[in-house]
Amino acid sequence: MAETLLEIDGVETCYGLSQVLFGLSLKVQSGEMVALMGRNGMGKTTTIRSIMGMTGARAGTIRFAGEQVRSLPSYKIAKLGIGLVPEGRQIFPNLTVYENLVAASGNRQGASDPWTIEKIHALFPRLAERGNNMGVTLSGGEQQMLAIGRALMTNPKLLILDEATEGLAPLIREEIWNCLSMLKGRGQSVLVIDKNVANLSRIADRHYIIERGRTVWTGTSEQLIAEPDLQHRYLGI
Amino acid sequence: MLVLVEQSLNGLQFGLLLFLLAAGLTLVFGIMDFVNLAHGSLYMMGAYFAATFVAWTNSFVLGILMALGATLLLGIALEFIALRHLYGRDHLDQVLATFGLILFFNDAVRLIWGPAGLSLPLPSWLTVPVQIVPGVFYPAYRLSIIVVALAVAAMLYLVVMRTRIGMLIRAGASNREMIGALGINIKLLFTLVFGLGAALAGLAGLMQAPILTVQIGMGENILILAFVIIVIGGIGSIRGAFLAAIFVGMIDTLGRAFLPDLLRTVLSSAAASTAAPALSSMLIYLLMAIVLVVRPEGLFPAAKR
Amino acid sequence: GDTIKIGFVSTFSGPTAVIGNDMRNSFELALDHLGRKMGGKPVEVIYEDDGQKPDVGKQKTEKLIQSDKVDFIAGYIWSNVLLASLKTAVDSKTFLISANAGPSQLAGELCSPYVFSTSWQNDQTPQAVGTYMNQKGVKSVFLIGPNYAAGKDMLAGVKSTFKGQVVGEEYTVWPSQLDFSAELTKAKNSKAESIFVFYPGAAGVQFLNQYAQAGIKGQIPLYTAFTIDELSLPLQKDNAIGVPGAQQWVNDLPNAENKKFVEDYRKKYTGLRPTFYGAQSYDAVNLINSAVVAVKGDTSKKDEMKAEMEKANFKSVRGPFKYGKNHIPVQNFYLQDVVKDADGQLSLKTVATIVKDDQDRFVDKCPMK
Amino acid sequence: MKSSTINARNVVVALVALGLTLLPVYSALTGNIFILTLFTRIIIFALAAASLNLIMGYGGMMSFGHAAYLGIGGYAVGILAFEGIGSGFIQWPVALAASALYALVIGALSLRTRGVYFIMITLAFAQMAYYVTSGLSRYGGDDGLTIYKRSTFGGLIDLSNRTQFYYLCLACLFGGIYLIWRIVNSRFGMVVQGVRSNEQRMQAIGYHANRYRLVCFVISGTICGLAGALLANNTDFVSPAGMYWTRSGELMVMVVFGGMGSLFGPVIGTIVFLLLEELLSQFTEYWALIMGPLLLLIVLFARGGIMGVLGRLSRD
Amino acid sequence: MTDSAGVPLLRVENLIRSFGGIKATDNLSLDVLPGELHAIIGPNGAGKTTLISQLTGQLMPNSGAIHFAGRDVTAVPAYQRSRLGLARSFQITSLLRDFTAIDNVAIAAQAHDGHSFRFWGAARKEKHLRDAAQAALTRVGLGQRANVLVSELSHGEQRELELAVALATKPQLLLLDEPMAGLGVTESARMVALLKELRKEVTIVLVEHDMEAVFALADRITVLVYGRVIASGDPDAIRNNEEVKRAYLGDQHAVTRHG
Ligand SMILES: Nc1ncnc2c1ncn2[C@@H]1O[C@H](COP(=O)(O)OP(=O)(O)OP(=O)(O)O)[C@@H](O)[C@H]1O
Ligand SMILES: Nc1ncnc2c1ncn2[C@@H]1O[C@H](COP(=O)(O)OP(=O)(O)OP(=O)(O)O)[C@@H](O)[C@H]1O
Ligand SMILES: [Mg+2]
Ligand SMILES: [Mg+2]
Repeated sequence: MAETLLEIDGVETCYGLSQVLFGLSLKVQSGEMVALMGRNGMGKTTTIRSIMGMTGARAGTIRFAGEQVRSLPSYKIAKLGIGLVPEGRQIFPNLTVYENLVAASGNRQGASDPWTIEKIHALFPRLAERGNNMGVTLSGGEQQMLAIGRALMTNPKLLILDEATEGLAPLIREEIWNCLSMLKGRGQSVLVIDKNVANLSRIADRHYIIERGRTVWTGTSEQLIAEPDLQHRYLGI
Repeated sequence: MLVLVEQSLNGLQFGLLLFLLAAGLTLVFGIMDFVNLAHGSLYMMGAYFAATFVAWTNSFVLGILMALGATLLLGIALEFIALRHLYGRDHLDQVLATFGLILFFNDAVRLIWGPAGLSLPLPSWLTVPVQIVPGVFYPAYRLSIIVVALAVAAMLYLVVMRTRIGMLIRAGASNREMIGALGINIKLLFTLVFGLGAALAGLAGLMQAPILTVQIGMGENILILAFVIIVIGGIGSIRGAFLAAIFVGMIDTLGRAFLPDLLRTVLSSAAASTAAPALSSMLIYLLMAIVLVVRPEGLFPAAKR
Repeated sequence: GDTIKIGFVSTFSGPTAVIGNDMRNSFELALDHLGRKMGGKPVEVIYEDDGQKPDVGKQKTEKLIQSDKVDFIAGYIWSNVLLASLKTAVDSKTFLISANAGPSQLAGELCSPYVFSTSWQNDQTPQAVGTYMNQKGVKSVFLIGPNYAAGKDMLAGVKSTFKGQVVGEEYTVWPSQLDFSAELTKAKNSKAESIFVFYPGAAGVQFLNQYAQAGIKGQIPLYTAFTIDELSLPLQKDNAIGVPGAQQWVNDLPNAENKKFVEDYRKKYTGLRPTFYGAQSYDAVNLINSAVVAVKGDTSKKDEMKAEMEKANFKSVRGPFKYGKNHIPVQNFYLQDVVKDADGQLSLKTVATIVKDDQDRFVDKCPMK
Repeated sequence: MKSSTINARNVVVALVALGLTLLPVYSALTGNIFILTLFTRIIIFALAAASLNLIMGYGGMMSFGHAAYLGIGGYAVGILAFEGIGSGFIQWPVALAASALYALVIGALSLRTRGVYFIMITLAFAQMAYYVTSGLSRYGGDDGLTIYKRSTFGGLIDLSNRTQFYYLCLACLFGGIYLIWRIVNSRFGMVVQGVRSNEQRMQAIGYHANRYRLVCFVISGTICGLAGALLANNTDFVSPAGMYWTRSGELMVMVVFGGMGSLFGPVIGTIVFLLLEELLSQFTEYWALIMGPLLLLIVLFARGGIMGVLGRLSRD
Repeated sequence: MTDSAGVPLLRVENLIRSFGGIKATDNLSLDVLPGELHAIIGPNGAGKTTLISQLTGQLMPNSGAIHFAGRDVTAVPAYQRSRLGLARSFQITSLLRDFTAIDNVAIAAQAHDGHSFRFWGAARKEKHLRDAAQAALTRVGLGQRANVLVSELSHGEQRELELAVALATKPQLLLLDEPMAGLGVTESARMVALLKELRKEVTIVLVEHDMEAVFALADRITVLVYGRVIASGDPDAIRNNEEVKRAYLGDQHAVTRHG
């Protein structure tokens, strides 16, 4: 019986005066891969920001690895073992590729088979080639690879990917999906946001669909595929 | 020739002194993107602390170490109480707030130590002139400034460019939120960096104190010079600040030393002696303007290193 | 009115507040000595801070004249603050007593019936130093000073009286230059027999520090004007010993008024010693008092007050002096030196009289009769 | 944005404008001449601050050398007066032209840089201007130059009459603000603000960013030059001290204090800053001990300066 | 497409641009015919964005020439190229963040209108600018969001606004750098529909990794690898090109037409 790694309940989050999340709930079990879906602007990224403590939630509970993390500063949450590939990459432009990876390295002791620069290079050979380039000079896709590599370098218990395949070439995109299933095979818990429903339903265990800041549906991949109407209604497919 | 050697040493020493001040400034400004006008006040506090502690303990070295610690603590306290809330804000907000701190520190010092200033006498072992090449004697204390500044420069360069802490600091400058998401306590890191910057300012102040004076407002004119240096060098670049500081020190000293004679070859003596100081006062600003017109991001733009 | 109102404009904030403080201390002491009354009327003083900025000084002057309606206005450390404020005072026919600033314009074309000085004209002090160097038989000198109006006046003043050779003349950036190593190296290599400098305030402390550290103190003697005073001495310490200067007032001048001034000052403000700034401010009070007494407190009688003040009919702490037609004192200048006094503290001491009854060289430019 | 026109902010602005207009009446009734003198100076600085706000608040150009224009405008008046040309019809256009020319030259050079580099290069040029005027020994060097006679306007207006001079300054201030208001909302103003927000984007849609910046910079410098001419007449004196970098810093403080990028902010900021300075210095000579932390508190807790606070009050 | 009498609207000849050691654009030649939708695809880091930046003038080539509408524009600065009718959208969203959506578009419309040295009239009250801006917004589906600040728009909406801004300059040639990136399925579909509309009016160069969109839209496709053209041709030819499959597409897209 898998333990609950992340549990969110009734979270409400605002940007200034405008409320974006209205009592959102979701759960990620240990070793599970969960997808978060919804149309543009429905609050997916905001959910992630609330989990990470980047935009503090106003109400509700967020528990990670058994600890209440709402209103903790974001570095403490990250230290508990969350690795984030943020929307829009957000690599450090004034550091080299190599330094971007080194800066993120940590949490070695907790992981059984920790990520190293060599392993990242094996995953994305392009990053090895560009090792001494400043982050700012990378192409869009290269930046995306770097962002993923950087998140892995923290050896997270839970990996969160917010549109991590955006802007990647099809071949690389395939590789990332393969990599995710490989990670899942190793028991890595993943929370993923992506627009490619086909791929998601292939490898994710469960899905949440959110609409205007609320969870409107949750179920397994089979259930999702079985209900094309649902996809049409909430995802516009 | 010997004159040239001696004047070059003067220039080098003055430049390195400026580097001590500029290093802290470029660290805080370039790396944390925080414009700290009160850096000059910390420099002043370093000098006041040193003069006070040296008098108390009757030991130059002990007093100076205590002063260094005191400015470090002061910097940390300042950052903790007020300045950390200003990271990521508009530069102007920072200018305004730290301008307020200048006002405050000047008057606080006046209240505590009185308006008259203090003096920091050198121990006798530092006052003897040292013969460096035959025929050229150089004050021992000025030599010691050269040594300390070079050591600080090397240490800073290594820490910022070669260690993970340095990478984190630089990364935090460009994206605070993301560095937090990597599990690093950026607030603490920045507090320490600010403290380090303050200690460097204090070090500059207390090293200068025996040569110059311990006076209210002593940090203000020299702060402008320090800004000029970090801008010429490229903001955030320790190497840039180092080279620019030596450059400015040399230009300033050699300009004053040789410009009048140079001008006298083309102008009448009277005209030269009035034109030369006017020109040499502008020299540094002229230099900065030229550098910026040719290289708008300074000599060593930080992003490209 | 039934009180005598005096405005006092000086610098009470910023790094140079120390001068303003001393002036105010002496001004207050002088009033104490008068029982805070002049011509039977109580005296009210309003101190205003010019922050060392000309436009602020002018605004404060206007405030004192227009809003407080003072009868006299005194103070002014800085030439540019005084020059900015002058017109306001003269236009309103308010008596202005400069207790320090002495730009050449004030002695020359800008002299006014309503303006008096209890200090000197800028050039007089360095002229006295030049004369002294002649007396000592100095053959050559290297001049160093800051590159601003007063700095140029000072060097020009020395040159106008010094008969030997000027082998070099260096101006440094004012106020930002802090390091004089380049100038000292040049002076050392110029083979000059002596160095003359003018560096007021903090710069004077720095210069003496660096002069001593450069190791040429024993080799080339230094002559100064306005570089060593009771404010800078505690910071200059031993560096100042044996460095001569000239001044119209020294704390040990042997007259009764001066003894009382110095002693009471040290009593009232423990730990402090009066300076020439203070002495001039002390004199300013007594000058004003002489005028008020002469008209029995009726300050509307401006002509009579002017006539009285022109007589310099009061006991000056510098000893008796006369006014030139430009209202600048015609006075003695003394050689001062730094020595350890009875309690082992450094203090300034009169060594000799360099010139007697010296009149400034701009008096001919003054259109007053 | 759509809040009603009667809010705390507009009320304060209206009251201040009314107060400034009626001030001479108050002064005449109470016989308090000094308040008029005081406010004349405040108004002149407000004009300078407003001009700085144009480039800083709307154009995103942080000029740390704005005091140079005060000096240039002032010296234009002072030097012409010294040379015997007393007519304001000559003095003032020369003051404006000289400021504009200076702005054009240093703007063209400085605008190659951005951000803090821009701050520093404008400072450098202002310092050079400071040293140049300090070297003008014919015009008093750093002792400054006394102006014996204020500008004459052929009998149209008498600048030595306090009330007339006050109203002239006030008219210049209101005129300047009106001008800035029109500019900011014009096509030109939209471009300048767009360039502040995202230069790359503006270039990509067809704007030569620096050309607009430069024009804006020159306009601002010219307005500040006018303030310089007024200030010289008010002080009857010009000196390099008025161009020192601390003066430029004070102008920035006034702008930020009042609220950068708001039309009336700099005026309010100037009034509050200078009055506070005046009052606190009456109260204690350690006034900076209060003023300093006050500035810090304003930055920490009153974002957007006084106007920002008033704006927030209005919204609640 | 009938008027494409063989005279290209855009012609790139032997373009080279290197950064330090790497040649991001390596002797690249390319024609874009009037009226076509020309897609450029290639692996990450192949030099697509670099090419677009050279076309719009943000970046200057080391050598080679760019002709646009019969003019050599190689040395023409960016802002002038835009006036000649070249517009772009940015891969990484680049907007005036503290302006409203409609202001962003209106400023672009104003650029097309010329006359920006007008200091007096209120620009926000100029009806034809506002109308043009509103029309462009409506077109990309942001008609309802006109008065929202850009910083408050979602990522997807910002992508749409990027396009509206480019449209408002009334370009002859529209250079789109990954317009679908970050769009949800619905929005992507909407964008494809929109581009289908647009291609009737304006020539488009499209850089995109979304192969469904590319194959649905493109008349011609050019494939870049390491700054060089490895293939160019109609969609079917590209889909079945072995080299392209190996370097970029992988096996999936050769078979699946509809994802
Ligand atoms: N910084 C912000 N300030 C104000 N509103 C914001 C901010 N960021 C996002 N929003 C608003 O919050 C809502 C949710 O945004 P969020 O980014 O969470 O959506 P999303 O589901 O991730 O969308 P997308 O698929 O486009 O990334 C949107 O309506 C957006 O306009
Ligand atoms: N300023 C620069 N300095 C150094 N290298 C650069 C610079 N700009 C781009 N490059 C390099 O040039 C190559 C081409 O980059 P470009 O951004 O054009 O790729 P792209 O084809 O757009 O890729 P993507 O599909 O990932 O966006 C990359 O390897 C990148 O690292
Ligand atoms: Mg999102
Ligand atoms: Mg790209």
